[in-house]
Amino acid sequence: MALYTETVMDHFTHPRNVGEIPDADGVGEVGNAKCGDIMKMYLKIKDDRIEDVKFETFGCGSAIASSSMATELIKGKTIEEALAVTNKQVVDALGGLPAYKLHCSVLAEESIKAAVKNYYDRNNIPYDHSKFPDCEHCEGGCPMV
Amino acid sequence: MALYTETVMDHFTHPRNVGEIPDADGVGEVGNAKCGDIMKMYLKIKDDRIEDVKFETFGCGSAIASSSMATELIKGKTIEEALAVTNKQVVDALGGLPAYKLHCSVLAEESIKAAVKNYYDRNNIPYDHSKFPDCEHCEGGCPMV
Amino acid sequence: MVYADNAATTKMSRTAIDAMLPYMETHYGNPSSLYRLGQEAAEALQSARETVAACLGCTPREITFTSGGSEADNQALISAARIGERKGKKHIISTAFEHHAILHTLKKLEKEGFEVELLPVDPIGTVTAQQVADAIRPDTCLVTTMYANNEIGSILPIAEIGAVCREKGVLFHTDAVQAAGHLHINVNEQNIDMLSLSGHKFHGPKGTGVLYARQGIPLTNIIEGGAQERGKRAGTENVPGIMGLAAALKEACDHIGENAAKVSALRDQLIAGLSQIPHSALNGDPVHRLPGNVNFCFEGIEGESLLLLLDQAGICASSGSACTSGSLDPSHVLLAIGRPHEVAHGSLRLSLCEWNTQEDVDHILKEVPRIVAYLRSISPVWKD
Amino acid sequence: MVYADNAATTKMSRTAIDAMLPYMETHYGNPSSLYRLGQEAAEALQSARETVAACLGCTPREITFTSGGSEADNQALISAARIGERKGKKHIISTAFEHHAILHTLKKLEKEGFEVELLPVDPIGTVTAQQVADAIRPDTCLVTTMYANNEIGSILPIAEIGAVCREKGVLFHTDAVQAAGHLHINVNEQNIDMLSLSGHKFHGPKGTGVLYARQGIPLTNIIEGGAQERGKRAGTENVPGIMGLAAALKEACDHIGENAAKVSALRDQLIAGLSQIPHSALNGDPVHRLPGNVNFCFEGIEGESLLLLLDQAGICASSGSACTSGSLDPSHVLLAIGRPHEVAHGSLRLSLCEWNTQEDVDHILKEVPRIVAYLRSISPVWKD
Ligand SMILES: Cc1ncc(COP(=O)(O)O)c(C=O)c1O
Ligand SMILES: Cc1ncc(COP(=O)(O)O)c(C=O)c1O
Ligand code: FES
Ligand code: FES
Repeated sequence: MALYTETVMDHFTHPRNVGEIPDADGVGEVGNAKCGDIMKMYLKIKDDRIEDVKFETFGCGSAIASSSMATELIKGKTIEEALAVTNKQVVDALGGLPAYKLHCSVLAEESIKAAVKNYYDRNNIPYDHSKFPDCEHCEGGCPMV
Repeated sequence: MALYTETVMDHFTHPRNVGEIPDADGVGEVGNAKCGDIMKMYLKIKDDRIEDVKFETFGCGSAIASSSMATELIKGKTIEEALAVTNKQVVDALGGLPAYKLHCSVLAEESIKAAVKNYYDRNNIPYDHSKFPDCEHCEGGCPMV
Repeated sequence: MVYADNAATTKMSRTAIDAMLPYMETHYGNPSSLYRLGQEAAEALQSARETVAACLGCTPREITFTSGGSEADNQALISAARIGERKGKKHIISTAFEHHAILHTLKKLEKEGFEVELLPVDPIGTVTAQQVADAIRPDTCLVTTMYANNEIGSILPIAEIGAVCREKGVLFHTDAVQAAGHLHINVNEQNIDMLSLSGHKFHGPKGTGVLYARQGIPLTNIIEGGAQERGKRAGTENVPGIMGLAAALKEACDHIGENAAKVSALRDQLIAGLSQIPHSALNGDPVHRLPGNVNFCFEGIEGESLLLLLDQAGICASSGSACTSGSLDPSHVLLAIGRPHEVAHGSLRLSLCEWNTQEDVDHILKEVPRIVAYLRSISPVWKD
Repeated sequence: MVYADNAATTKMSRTAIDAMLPYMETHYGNPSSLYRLGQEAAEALQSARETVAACLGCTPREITFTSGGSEADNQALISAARIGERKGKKHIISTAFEHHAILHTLKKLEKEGFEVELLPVDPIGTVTAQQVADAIRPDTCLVTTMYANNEIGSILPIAEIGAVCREKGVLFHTDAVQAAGHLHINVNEQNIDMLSLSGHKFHGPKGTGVLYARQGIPLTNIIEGGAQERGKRAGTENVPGIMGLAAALKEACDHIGENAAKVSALRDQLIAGLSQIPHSALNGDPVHRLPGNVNFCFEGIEGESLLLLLDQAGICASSGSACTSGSLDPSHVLLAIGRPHEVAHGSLRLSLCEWNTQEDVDHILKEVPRIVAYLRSISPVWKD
């Protein structure tokens, strides 16, 4: 097997939705302290639906590809649907990742959740904290890896 | 380096003076218990001179070549001269032997001495025993190796 | 030239060379590298691993590439010893006629405090599963017996020995260096936990080998360093060599039946012909025998002279195993089957491959009797 | 394609391939065999040994062929440790930025009770003879320091370190895997007692290496078995590989001056050009540096993305050493010279050989700044 699937390489070399949304409604930033990678997700939300999404990533090829794929998976979806996206779905959509790179897809899942959490917090929307990763904990090394 | 010099191979494949002298005046047989090789030397002696010499050898290539070379070195020589032939001379005449094969040339030196000793014994000629290898000891492994 | 020393090493096949050349000439990437040139090499390695696994009936993850049969043997034994040690089991069973790669490693383990029991070999050169069963103790951590002997060609009842070990819960390793590519191998059917093989014994490259270790058996590194081979064998992978080994093994396994039929027919002619020589005796099991192996003792003959004269007659053969030449001691294998010292010195091994021909056999059958007769004629100990 | 990862492995030279082919195709004899085909192989081995000895300034008997740099490193350290042990000396000095073949073997020795002292590396990536002198104790049995670092290219003052060891009567080993064929070596002038090198780092074959050990230093086998390599390294010799290694080493040594001049000129252009990138920093000694080594840290950049995009642009390069890929930890070498974790992740190693061209350099200098700028532009942590 090549290191990465064609889909990974495609999303890595031509990442979708890369950049910043200056007037985002929710922004989430997560990182993995071990590998040093950082992912930032910007959401534009209207009527509980993700109207636009952009990301910035400092990280490896699969981190960039995972963020790109994650934005594709949630764009136009409801918040509910976006929160349901798992790292496994990201990996599957990418056609697989090497075992030691699975944590990169976890970053993508977490960055979505972090951005939604930020949106909830900004708008004082109550939510079930147990459903969101503890981002400070995460900064100290992703607990899901 | 090839295993054996050209001279060794020549004497091995075309051994000089191979065979038996049925009416020999002296016969010597020596062996090396470790490698199992046995060398037998037949001398025809006239007026203290080695008129004819033949050998039979059960042994490796360098044992056969050493016996052949040894017969060449002593043929026509006086007994005194024959006794002075050392394994080193045999080795030199052969253009060298591998280190772990030097003992084969020792067999050649010893077989000459054993044959002369046999000639002395048969003819009740007194000799200095210390100048001859102890053949029984030799059967138990050549002391000179 | 008649090459009849295939147990010492083989001529590489065109298939093996052609499998290597691209990795020497253009696909030279390091398999650990990220870029395509490196990843292509990693893919090639993986495909070689799959090929080898298919030949042994195991999974690719169970294959570790080494620098040869000796390294594989060493690592197998050291690994099993470490596992045993952790459980307080320090008894190892092997046989008296193993290759030195096994025997010397066992010596090393003995110095460390392991108790090594070498099973005696019977006169036709085999060891039974019953002997193994009788020797196994509660503190036995490893049984290692060769699949087929490199000198006298006898084939051991590996599947049965494996079954005995499996039943008693003891690790079973087999040195299959002489068997791989020549005899059927299936590590599951044959209850083999660990197995060693060497590339150059089946027309593959020298300096390449394989250690199979059943999933779950932790290997101990004998070469430490980078994380190659799942961290179990450090060093930049010999990609060309591995590709050559895999191609050669596959080719051998694909033709194993027809090669065996062809080679054993030639072998049997040699055995029949050489048996005509007075005071000759076949060494090794006449029935359970490597297809290419012929081994005789000729009384009154010294092995080296015989080999040198055979060489003059254009025949490459050996006496005892190639790697013991340079030593004066007669083969430990021939001593193990009970040949006396002086007879053991006069052995001849001819080992054939599928490229040997009827003409080769005819030539051997013409030359060996002539040379044996000549050497006896100049021997002081032989008078008929 | 621009291949700029010659420190990971090199393309084989035509000379090396041509030196191997005859031993793959026709001269396939086992060097332990008596007949001419085997003895010719033995002679070839001997000539390779002489060639390698001439390149190192030692005698052929002091050369042991191994399966690579890792094996040579392992055997050197184990041998020195055994010698030390017998004298009750169990202190070993090395450096913090050795290759894992050294560091992991030292770990193993530590578990056995040896005390290992890793000298710190200064910010430009070197270690001084004074540091070694200060660290040597009466119970020091070995100093092992690399000749040149594989990641950052700094060249250590080997002759001086050797002199210090010689004066204090301590064995000195150097891992010269990156130096051999690229830097002058003379084991006597440089007071080297043991030295490791690997064939595939100078256009020779993978899976081949050399351990030099000064006459009188007893080696400990790490592979037991047949009596090959004076009994110090068992296993049928990889004759083609050894011939390829010797031919490649000789070719490299014959052109060492001109290659170094050419390659270092290209290297200096790369260093000057990449230094223009904002927030970049050269790693390693700017003066005492392997002719082909360029190593930079770019802040705000992650190494793998950079490598993958360089690959897309037709450039083969590496980040940290090739064999640590697959691990998430940043290079221990960059940490040893004091780079912070996050910066160490963003390193780029370009390693050139004499076959690289001005066009290669121009291409690299066009692509690297572009890609660095792009990756910074999509990074959440980089805002200028
Ligand atoms: C400094 C150094 N030492 C040892 C090695 C190990 O060499 P090999 O991979 O050939 O075993 C390498 C290269 O991988 C190296 O760069
Ligand atoms: C039975 C057996 N085991 C192990 C070996 C060692 O293999 P290698 O020389 O390839 O290391 C050999 C051949 O030399 C052998 O015949
Ligand atoms: S390696 Fe950490 S995100 Fe990919
Ligand atoms: S090996 Fe004993 S005489 Fe030659």
